[in-house]
Amino acid sequence: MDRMMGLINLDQEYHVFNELTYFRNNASIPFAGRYRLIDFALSNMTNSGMEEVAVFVRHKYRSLLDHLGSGESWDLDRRHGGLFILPPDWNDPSDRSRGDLSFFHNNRDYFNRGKANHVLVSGSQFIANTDYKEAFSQHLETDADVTVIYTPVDEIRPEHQAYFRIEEGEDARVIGITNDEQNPNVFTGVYIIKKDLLMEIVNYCIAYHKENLFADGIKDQLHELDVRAYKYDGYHAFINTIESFYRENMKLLTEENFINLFAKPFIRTKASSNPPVKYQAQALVNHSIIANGCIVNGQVENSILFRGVEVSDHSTIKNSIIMQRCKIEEDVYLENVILDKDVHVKKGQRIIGTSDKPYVVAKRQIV
Amino acid sequence: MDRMMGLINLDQEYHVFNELTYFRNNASIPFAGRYRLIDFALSNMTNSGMEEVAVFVRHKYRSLLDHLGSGESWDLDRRHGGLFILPPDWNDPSDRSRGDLSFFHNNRDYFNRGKANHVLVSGSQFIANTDYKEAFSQHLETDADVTVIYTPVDEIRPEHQAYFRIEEGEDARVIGITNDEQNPNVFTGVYIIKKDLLMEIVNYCIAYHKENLFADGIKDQLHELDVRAYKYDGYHAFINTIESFYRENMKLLTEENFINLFAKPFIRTKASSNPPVKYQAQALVNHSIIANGCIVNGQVENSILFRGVEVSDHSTIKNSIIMQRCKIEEDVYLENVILDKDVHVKKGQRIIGTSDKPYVVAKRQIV
Amino acid sequence: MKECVGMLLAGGEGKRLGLLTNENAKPAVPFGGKYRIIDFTLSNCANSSIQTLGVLTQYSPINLNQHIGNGKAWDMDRRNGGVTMLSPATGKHGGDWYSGTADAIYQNIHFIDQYDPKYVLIISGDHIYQMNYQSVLAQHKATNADATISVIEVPWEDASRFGILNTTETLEIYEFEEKPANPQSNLASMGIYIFTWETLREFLIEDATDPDSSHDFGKDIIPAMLGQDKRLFAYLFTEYWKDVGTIQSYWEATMDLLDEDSGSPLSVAREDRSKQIYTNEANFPPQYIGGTGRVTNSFINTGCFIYGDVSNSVLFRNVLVKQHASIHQSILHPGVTIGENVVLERVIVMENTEVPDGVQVYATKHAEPLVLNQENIREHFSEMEGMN
Amino acid sequence: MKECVGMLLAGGEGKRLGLLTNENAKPAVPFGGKYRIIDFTLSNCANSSIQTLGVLTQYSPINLNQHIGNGKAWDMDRRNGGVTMLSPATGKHGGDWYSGTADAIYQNIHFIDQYDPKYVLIISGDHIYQMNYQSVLAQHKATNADATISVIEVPWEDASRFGILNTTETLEIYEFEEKPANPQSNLASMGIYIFTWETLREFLIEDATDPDSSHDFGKDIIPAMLGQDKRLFAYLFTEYWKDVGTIQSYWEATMDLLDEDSGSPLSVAREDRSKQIYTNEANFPPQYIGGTGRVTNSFINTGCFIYGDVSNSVLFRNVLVKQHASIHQSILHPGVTIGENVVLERVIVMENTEVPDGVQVYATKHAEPLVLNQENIREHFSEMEGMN
Repeated sequence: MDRMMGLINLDQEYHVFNELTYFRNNASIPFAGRYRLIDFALSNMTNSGMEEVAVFVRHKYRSLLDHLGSGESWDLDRRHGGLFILPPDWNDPSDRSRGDLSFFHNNRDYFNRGKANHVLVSGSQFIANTDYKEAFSQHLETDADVTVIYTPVDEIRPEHQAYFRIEEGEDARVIGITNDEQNPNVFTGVYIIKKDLLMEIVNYCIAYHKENLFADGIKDQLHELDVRAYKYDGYHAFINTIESFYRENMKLLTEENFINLFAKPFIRTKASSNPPVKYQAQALVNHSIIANGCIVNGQVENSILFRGVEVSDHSTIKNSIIMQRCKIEEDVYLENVILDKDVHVKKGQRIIGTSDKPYVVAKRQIV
Repeated sequence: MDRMMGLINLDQEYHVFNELTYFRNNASIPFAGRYRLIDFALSNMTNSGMEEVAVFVRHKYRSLLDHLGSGESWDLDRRHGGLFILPPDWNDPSDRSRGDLSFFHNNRDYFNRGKANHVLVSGSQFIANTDYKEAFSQHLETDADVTVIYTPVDEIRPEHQAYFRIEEGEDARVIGITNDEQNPNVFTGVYIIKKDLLMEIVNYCIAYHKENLFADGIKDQLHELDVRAYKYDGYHAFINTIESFYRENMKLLTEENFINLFAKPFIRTKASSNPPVKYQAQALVNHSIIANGCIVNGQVENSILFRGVEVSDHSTIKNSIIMQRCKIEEDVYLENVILDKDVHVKKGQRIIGTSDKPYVVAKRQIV
Repeated sequence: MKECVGMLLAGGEGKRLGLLTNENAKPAVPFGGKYRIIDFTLSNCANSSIQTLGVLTQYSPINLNQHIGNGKAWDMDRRNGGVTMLSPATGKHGGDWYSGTADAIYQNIHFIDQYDPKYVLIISGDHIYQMNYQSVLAQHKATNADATISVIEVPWEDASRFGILNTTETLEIYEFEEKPANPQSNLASMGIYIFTWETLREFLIEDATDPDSSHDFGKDIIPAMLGQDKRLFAYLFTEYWKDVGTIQSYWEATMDLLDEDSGSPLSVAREDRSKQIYTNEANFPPQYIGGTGRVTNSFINTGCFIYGDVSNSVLFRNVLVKQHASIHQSILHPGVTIGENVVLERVIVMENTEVPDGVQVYATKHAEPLVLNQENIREHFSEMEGMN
Repeated sequence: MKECVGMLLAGGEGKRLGLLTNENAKPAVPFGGKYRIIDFTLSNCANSSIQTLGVLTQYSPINLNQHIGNGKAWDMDRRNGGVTMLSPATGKHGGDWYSGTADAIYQNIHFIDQYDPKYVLIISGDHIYQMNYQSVLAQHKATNADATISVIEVPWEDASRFGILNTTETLEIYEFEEKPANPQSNLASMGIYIFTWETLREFLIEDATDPDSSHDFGKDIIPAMLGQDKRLFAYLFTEYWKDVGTIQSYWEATMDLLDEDSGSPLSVAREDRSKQIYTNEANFPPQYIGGTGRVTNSFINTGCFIYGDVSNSVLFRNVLVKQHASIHQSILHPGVTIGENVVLERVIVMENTEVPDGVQVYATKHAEPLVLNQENIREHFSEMEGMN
């Protein structure tokens, strides 16, 4: 029986998040009121029926460990398969591998052990609510070595720069994987590959001192392999900068986008035990996404409040993203602002950023 | 209500295990047929009613992560409290802490959050089946700042060298923590400390550029603190060298020792789904500890077989430790040997070590 | 051995809750925007470190079983102990319906014995309150009591509607009176007991053989204990406590949640982490408040979309309130859809009900709040049509 | 939506297992050194990715409930689906005892419907075998069948003791005969069915209204389907399969485990990871074989201490065999203690029994093996005393 396992490779993800990644890796960045970026990749995998998911982590993954726990929230707390967090292991004296190859090298047993014969590889920065079953069917029908998933973008923006572009020929064959900035067919970083082939490519890359599995082992070997393309054209976002992070959060305040991303099957995240949102007498909330545990007694417009935020009376929050457990005292005015977790804004403060460049406050500050 | 949490600090543990720790840290070394060293510290904590245990890990902890999983085997898969693996986190630009202090520094929130007001700190190399409730009662009754647990040893051996010795005065007061090699009162590495005080000592150590919480913050501050001693005199072992590892395994083949260490409440370990041991027609087994999943058709004397070992007919195993899934073909003779996991011994081999220095084969070798 | 085993009586049918208990056992009725009634008692157990709990049901209600599951939400998925559902059928060849509260415990003596506890806590699953049972246990031990009964002071004029305990100044109980005409005390039993198991066990066995007994704690076991000079003490509870046995009290308890001075659980939980309320968490997206939404003095749960006016109300998950709708002093259960121009006041709308555009339903101030479901909404609608 | 929901009939009392089922439901009887009989079927489900399973019991046996728990051992602790215990009392106000296998499924139509499955797998919990139900399902789909019944070839001379399916060469079933006097086929039904749910659902509803029906799959549903020209196929199973319905067959199936050529599950599981057997793991120390122990041709579980002679036997956890004892062709359940100089042959000793020093109990070669528990051991002992 053909089965896929998931692999979320967080090594070598390109990101410019400044304050937001001082203490966490990019996969753990909060998004859309109650999620972390990794929830999308992970939920898409489990919603596609995968029962086994590995995550390659290198740096700053303590908050990620805490978020993922036993994998229970994604139904991945299994005796067989389930969720495996694979940190690097530098202690093999015979290890010559580099870059993300060292993860594969050090976890070879893990890959050999599982039941799946195909691997779906993903990063954490392509955000969508999608089901990979259809892509997998195409992968099996065409008997492709590799099926890369791309999405056509309406407008080429800076966050797309980091991604390869896909040139598709007949029968979905990939005839080019390029850095052509004019090509709107952006590779999502998601691809399906035969597991045996993956391990072969790993061996090749290590033998030839390569550092990047996809770039060196697949892109540069394109003509040796049967690589096909699968087009995803649903709602999506690429998030790898503060600007794209802010813009994509704001886009969700349009109902249509919100409903597109949060259709069933739902994206799953770690459960919390927050009570429902409490709106008090002075609350005036419009066009906003509010997570449980908030207490709102001020004006909130076109903004996102994460879990447990308190907004006191006579305060106004506009076009802003307020992360977990921030406390906004009375008479505060915030516009085009991102507050990371646990920020405390004192009475009477005014903070105004621009819509291109929001003002960011790192976590646990008192301002 | 007074509560203890557990902390297993694997940083700075002294060990000389050679082959056995190429690919794992010392806490993950297999012991007594189905356990890993860390199972003893962890089970003693949960058997004492602790509901929250943190583990500081620095290197080679992948196999430890795999072993501990969600903590379920120790009933530590809890929403509140439970098991936390705390790897180091090197990314705080303001971090001036060194040695094991950096773990405390980086996980300050974690310690502040929990419900416990006392912390029991332990390593993984003191092996016993004990209940810390009595030591905790003494700690509370004497209102001590710190209660150190020591054990008197019959014979001072090389493995005791790495441990401080305790000099006890009146009312269980500790009047000296020394390196006096003639003192048989060996510190077990286990102590109970008030949580608030622990965090104060952490601050002090970091401020003064210290590297070792116990040596710098407690031993050297002995006269500033109310430190008491608690004597444990049950069955125990200190394991930090191949020699002590071998000797302590062999000691368990004496029924009395086996029963002392494996009395109720049992030491818990990760569950596996191995079938019962299968003894075949030619089996001749005496004075041995055999774990489930083994298939035995040869002679096994005074030895320990871990899970899933196969011993073929006309083979003899004497005074040896054979770890998980080793395969011993026909006509093999092993004496005073340690085989790490997955070793395959071919037909007709003879390997003989000495009782002082067993012959060790690293994992996955074919010999 | 476990020091204290909990036994939660969750068998109440809750007939006085009318439609709300038509499809649901009373403890499983939704309450407080995301909880079920029994969550408050289960959370008390979690917050009191009661980790071995038998839940007694009169039958084996599938939604209650599924809600509690393995008890993980309350950290009761323990290797030894944890939560066990005990229906009368859990015997070798099935058993009899429990004939009273004491009989329910009697029929599960073997369950309790396997943990060899020193104490047994007996509670029920249909009250809204936050109590640390360890405090009761501490008093029970300190007084060396055979039984400790939690009590609450009720207004003197209401005392004759309760089971009243007459005590000495040290709170030692010398008499129990069920609904006394002339109450001598206003300390009403809350139905929360701690017994020393050895003593209770004897009384249960004796009571079981008495053909005249109704096998009830209040009516039979407590009087019998008093008759034999056992030590019984009252534990005085002074915080928020509410029985949600009727539509009116269910609605009032919900309105209490919105009043931050009422001391009701959600406000307390916010201030005090040791009093949090836990439930089996669903996984819905956060709520979306549209451009035309207006929400004040309300609790709103995940998955809601609000385009209308909501005030002094509690909305469970996945509720849609369309434009120009106005919801006041109402409770909307999960999955409710409110059409445009709907007006509701003092109304409880049951799970998954669709309220069509333009429907207006009010309960007047002193009347019992109205309960709407998909069936009776049509009646209200056609009545209204008739009126116009 | 789930493609296939499993329904496991675990209600058998197992009367022919005598003492073994006195305190235990048949599926919960210990088997194979560390398992219970039902583990083999549950492991088949785990190995076949059947992750939504209803377990139907006639009552709600507490040891079976505790053994299965939340299904974690078989990876069935799933958020959506997983394992659900279904006793007849799982209705609004309890229900009737199931009157037949088909009635048991009929009474749980709502349970199945909530997963909206295309297929339903019906199995029972009292056979020892390893089958991948996905292979049956694959054949079911390939033949576009309404029902697929697993069959095993039995010796022709035994065929009249079974439910026999008469098929065409393509294994399409045209007739079902319960214990035919003159069998036309030796394909016996194993009681393992896959049905297309939509079809089965109709037949169940129709059957439920038939006052003359015994509500049994073999006797009623299958003949009714054949009568209406539905497509029914046999799935031919050729591996190890054993009914453990009697003491004799229970003992034989145990002895099969020791015979590596019998194809019985434990040997197969060792070679093939996809056929492992899972159970709720206990946490005992490894076994200790003393200086005087001698063990051959046996399975021994954790926690045992062996100082005597053990051959051709299966020992469950925590068994102590003292010096000079001799155990042959016997089965010792958990916690058994065998005294010095005890001799047992062809004996089954039940949980926690202490066999005093010097007791000798044999069953002769052709007699049914003897079952010992703490009560009847005394009789054997005093008989023996009388003999000396």
